[in-house]
Amino acid sequence: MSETAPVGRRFVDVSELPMFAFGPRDPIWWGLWLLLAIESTMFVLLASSYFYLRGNESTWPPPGVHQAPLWLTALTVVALLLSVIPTWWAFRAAIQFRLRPIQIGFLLGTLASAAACVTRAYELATIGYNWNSHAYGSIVWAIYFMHTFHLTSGTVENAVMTVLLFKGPVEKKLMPDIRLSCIYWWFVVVSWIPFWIVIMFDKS
Amino acid sequence: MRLVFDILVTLAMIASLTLYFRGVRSTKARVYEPIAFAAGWLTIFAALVGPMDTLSDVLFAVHMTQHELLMIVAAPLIVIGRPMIYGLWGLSPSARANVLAITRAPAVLKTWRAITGPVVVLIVHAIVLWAWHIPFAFEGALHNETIHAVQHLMFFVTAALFWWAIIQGRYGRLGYGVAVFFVFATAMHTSILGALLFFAHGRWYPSYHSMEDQQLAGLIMWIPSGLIFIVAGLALFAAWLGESERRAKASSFTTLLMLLLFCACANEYRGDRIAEARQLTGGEPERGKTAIQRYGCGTCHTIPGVPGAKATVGPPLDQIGVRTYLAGHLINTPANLMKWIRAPQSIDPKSAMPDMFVTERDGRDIAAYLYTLK
Amino acid sequence: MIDLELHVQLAETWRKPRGLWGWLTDNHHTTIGMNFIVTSFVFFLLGGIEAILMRTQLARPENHFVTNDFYNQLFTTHGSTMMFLFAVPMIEGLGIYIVPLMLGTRQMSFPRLNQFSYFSYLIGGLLLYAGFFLNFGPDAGWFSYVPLSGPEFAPGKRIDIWAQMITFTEIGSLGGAVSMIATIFKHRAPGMSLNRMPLFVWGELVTSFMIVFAMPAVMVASSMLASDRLIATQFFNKAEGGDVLLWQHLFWFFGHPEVYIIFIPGTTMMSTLVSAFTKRPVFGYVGMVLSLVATAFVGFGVWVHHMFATGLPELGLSFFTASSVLITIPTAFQVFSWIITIFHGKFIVRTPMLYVLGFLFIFVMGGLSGVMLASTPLDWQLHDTFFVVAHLHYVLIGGMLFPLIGALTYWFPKFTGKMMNETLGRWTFAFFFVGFNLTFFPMHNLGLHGMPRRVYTYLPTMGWNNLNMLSTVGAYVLGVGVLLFMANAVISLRSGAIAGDNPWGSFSLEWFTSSPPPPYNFLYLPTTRDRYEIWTMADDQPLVTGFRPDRREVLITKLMDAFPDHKIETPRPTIWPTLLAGATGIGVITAIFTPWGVPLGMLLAGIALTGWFWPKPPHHELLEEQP
Amino acid sequence: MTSSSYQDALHPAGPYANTIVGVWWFYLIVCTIVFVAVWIALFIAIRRARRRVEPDTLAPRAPRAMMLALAATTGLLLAMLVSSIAGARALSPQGKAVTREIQVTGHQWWWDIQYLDERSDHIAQTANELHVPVGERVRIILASSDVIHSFWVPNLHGKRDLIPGQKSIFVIQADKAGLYRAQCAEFCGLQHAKMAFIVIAEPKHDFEQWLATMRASAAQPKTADEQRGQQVFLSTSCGMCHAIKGTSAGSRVGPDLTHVGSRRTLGAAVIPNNRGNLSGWIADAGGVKPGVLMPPNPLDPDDLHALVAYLESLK
Repeated sequence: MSETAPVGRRFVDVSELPMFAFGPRDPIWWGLWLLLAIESTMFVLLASSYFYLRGNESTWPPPGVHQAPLWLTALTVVALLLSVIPTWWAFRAAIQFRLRPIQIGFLLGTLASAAACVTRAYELATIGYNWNSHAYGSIVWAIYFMHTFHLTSGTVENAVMTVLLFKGPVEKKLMPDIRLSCIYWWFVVVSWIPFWIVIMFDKS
Repeated sequence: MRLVFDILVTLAMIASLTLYFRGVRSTKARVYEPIAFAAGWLTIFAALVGPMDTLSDVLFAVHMTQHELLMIVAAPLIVIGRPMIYGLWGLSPSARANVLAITRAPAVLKTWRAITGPVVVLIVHAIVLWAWHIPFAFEGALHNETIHAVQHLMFFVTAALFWWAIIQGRYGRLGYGVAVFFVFATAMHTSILGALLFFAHGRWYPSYHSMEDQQLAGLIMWIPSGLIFIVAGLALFAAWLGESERRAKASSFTTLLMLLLFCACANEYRGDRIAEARQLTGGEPERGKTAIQRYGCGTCHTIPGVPGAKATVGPPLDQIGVRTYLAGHLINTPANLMKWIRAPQSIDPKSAMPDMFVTERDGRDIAAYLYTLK
Repeated sequence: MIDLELHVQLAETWRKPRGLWGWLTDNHHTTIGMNFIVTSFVFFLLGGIEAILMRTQLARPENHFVTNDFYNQLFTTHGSTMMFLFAVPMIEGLGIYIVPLMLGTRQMSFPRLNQFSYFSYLIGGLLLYAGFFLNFGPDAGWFSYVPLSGPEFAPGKRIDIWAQMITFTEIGSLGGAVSMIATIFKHRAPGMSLNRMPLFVWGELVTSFMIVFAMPAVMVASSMLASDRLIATQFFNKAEGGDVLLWQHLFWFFGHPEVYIIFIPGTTMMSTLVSAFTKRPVFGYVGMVLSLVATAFVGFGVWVHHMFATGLPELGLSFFTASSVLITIPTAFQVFSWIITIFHGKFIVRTPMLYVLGFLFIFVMGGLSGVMLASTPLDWQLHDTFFVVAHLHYVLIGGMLFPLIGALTYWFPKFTGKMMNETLGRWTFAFFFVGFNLTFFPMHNLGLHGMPRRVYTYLPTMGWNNLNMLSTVGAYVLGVGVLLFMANAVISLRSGAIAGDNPWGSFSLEWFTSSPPPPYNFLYLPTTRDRYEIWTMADDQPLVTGFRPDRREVLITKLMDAFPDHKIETPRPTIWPTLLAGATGIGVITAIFTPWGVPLGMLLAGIALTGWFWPKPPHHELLEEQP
Repeated sequence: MTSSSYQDALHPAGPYANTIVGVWWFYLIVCTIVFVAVWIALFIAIRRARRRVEPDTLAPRAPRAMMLALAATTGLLLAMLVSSIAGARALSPQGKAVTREIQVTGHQWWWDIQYLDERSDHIAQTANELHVPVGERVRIILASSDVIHSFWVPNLHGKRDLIPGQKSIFVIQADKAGLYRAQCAEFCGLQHAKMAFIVIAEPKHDFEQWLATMRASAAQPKTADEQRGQQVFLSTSCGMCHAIKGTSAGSRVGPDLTHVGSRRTLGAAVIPNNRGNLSGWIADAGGVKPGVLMPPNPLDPDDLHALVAYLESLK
């Protein structure tokens, strides 16, 4: 059933147009990138605040600061980076409407991201200073909080997506959303790397 | 040491200038392109050789000016001059074929595509910029000429890639809207870096002694550079609007009507042509389109439907499906078209169209795509 | 299918739920837009009442009308209300209502996000006023400088309320901005390429982008402040390595663009009105758009001029002055362009046009006093005096409120189907214009004669008595103007002349449907082939057909040339976004009292999100074949 | 000088304020010209448009007019920019020799003023009253003990914020002898409105004399009344916040009262210093200045009178 054109007026008929599209043709793609723009601005402002506060101090971080063990933080980074590979399969497969690789990709991706959540929890537990110790502690904890928030919400999103994919039925128009989930997740991964380097290696 | 570097830089620059202008002479360039290239070239020369470079060892502000000249004056000017195309044309035909063969290698192409994605260059340039301002890195550059050269090279190359991706990159004028956004983002983060330098309570780099000097350097990075970014952003934006106007005119209202009234689906309105093209050539038009991008046909030809293919070096390829002759004397048949694509010199030894070593299958696909253009 | 039958089917599909439940669940852009407009107007009235109270207190020296504590709450709430609860939401609301109509679409992108934004904003606003009415309203100014707003000098919950209100309303603004941008990019009528969009749409687009980049700064800042107060972080505590100026940088990194966020749509309302009442396209379309973009660009680089008196390194001052006055050039371009348009047009004197002239008087003056304030020597003398109060009201009331009242008069027939009364409208304008200048012009002099801002009283010997009295009288006149405007709206709503589709003979697509628009906006979507669509429309301009009348289908077009690309189905009314706003609200408000509010809010929000994204029964034609 | 212009940016009494006023008049003239020009153009446009039935169908010939207008705008902006930068240059405290350094510390809601000296026993301390010698440059070192305040003597110079944890330098100079009022210009809480001080510019001789008095310890009470007053001061809670040099009271929480009898105002330039005001202020400062940190002091009336007599004697 569809609107049909009355006789006597000129009409453009769009009844056969597809009901979804990939990439910048899709409004949600724009929504996601705008969300990422907002999030990136927040991360940039946090980083700027970090460097602004750093500019006031001659010793940085303040004496007596103990970071979480390097190997533990590196483990988180590795888990994050590993999660990119299966989500990349899913990303590739989505545009070809191949369900099986998407399912597997998301399952593995979710496992990797859950692993990152676990190591992150240990990381937080082993940080040797508090947010109320000094401004350094405050800003680093703020960065940790922001990223952990994204990490957990991203993991939950991956998990939900996995469930939906396995439960089915899967509509074709879910495919663009799958690609967008991947992009969001990569943002979570990529945004951590500079912060990780700064927190672990920035000393004067 | 310094002298050696100066000589090396000068030599490399003279070589690049020679190559570029040989290329310009052997093909047709838009008037502004060589001018932009020459201006960019002079800027680099002024920044790297001579008093500015000497002064930059004692004055941070001068050093900052030098970097900004490299990144936001020279780099975009050079990119506007399209050095790769003219450089290629400046080579001898055999060298050109060799270079092309290397650059057409799938691995090279893939890497090139990966590192010139607009988001990627945005991030890479940002990382390079911020990382080199970490005190030990910057100090290292100040004390060691080699590190310094690497720093300048990285600044310039990532900046050039950034400007290339947003001005000449794969989305062309279509992507200028996004380009405005990227220019804005870069303006923002460099301003923030400048502001941090300006507001810092201590000196970042022990080699520079005066606070005022550091503040001035920060200001240069923040405000005059910000202005240049604004001008660039506005220019891109104006070009974007212009492109929108052109496209709207091209898909002018009657076209729109025709398409929609008579074709079932906008996405597949070329459906019957696609089928026909497949039949004629045995190739796959969609694959052909990517092959066209991969081989860089768009740097010489205007090809409808291929992003960035807007050049006027060779003839435009629109409606090639309905033309009678190819290359002026060859009957337009699928076999001839494929032959022409794969080995132009075998048909016309004097043709300027390079032999790009197109594979059999790619040739088929490209021909298939071209036959959808009616 | 004949038109009537289609109308019946579409009206059923797009039916707006009624009553309280309808208000909570409806996500059509006209509903959300009107919610924003009405709510923000109510906040405008509240802010106005606060202003009247302040002016009454300042009418005479050593007045005891209100206490100093209450006065501080008054100006803090007034500033916060006008900035966060009136100006930005009003602009967004107007955009949410008008822009989709101008673009010729049936619904915005992300209607549920819009719905969530509205209720977030509403809860944030109610939070602020709950505090204010219970006499623990915030009292550290709308800028809340630390350490005055920090845990040491502002014990109690007042500032926490402010900080959470900010975070909350900014979430609302950001959501609105995101869906506005996606709508403008993807929902335009076929043929409306980028360079054919009405200027008002450009204004909303540029403003939305500015919101995307500016608002995060104030959210970061207010979160830092809240955590300094709540869990003893040390961001702004000098003793532990914090920095009080960090607050000012973050705040003004948002605060200066905020001004342009407010006035850019104002200037594009001006362009709309100028065109509509001179019957002529605005001169220099591309230049106008570039002016908006240039203003936005520069707006992000000049925040430091709010901090001239903090003792910045001297070296930077001339740079900051120079970059600040740069804004003048694009703004001047716009002003000249309107004058040129009037010069070539025909001059139709209707109420909205009076506001155009009012704008040109007030805003030009405000812009010029802005150039003065950009100069460091003058700023050192004038900063934080009543001169600045005068300047900012000239810019914001002149730049936003005058065009807004003109635009509301202009769009009133579209909202309601009735014309506003012309005679009353002119009286309203007279009161507005006279009252405004009477209130704020003397403040320039007060500032020059040494009266600082934010003082609850002054000594009788200071020589400020007469000017202050004059200003107070003006405030009352302005208040009468606002009352007249409301009276006019009520009277016109009841007994105004029937408007018809396009009463002003105007040019953009919102006038291409009935007034008020039907729930589905357009029976057949329009197509365009030029700017000023209605004026240039061909007799047989084609319409778009081919949507399923039983689903809420919307046409998505290409970004550059608005060529039809695909269709999407937009959601029907739902309660979940409202619940999500409520859940976030509970979390944020609980967080004022205990940090556990944050996890609580996340948990509740998780539940609401689950409901929101719970898979709907799929359409069979879109099912992937299952392996 | 009229009483109403003693806190006024348009009545400069020194070189710095003079510079600013110069910039101000230049800006005002240019801006007025621009405003008038815009409105003349608008009137011409409206007159033309009013006479027309239909809008022009021709393309506007305006680009040239626009270019001219923009060029004029840019030119005027440049002129203003130059005058502003020149002004800022003239105001710069850098490299200017000064005769004296004064540290001004902002408190909620009063001003602590110290005349610095190499000899620590030569440091004179006072509150809410800044004396400067006429015709000499004086360096003001600004600091804050709590929130951000702003130091602003409109007749002498623009303003400069007092930021906790940070010291800033400001140079002022008064060329005309006289009395100038100054007021905190950054919102600082409940009594921001009543945080003022007065600046007294006097000839060098008078200034040196005043400073010598300020350096001295407090006068010993002479009459019985005054002696009783001193006892009241030292035995009640006064000394927990205030200091009187030469007695056991040495707290720095509130203003130094060593020479309070010589001051012209009370409560940070809120009320004139006379017997009635002083008594009322001691009894209930919050009545005059709600929110003030000084608590009400319900003294026995005789004690109050004696205390006032004692304080008045501290010239």
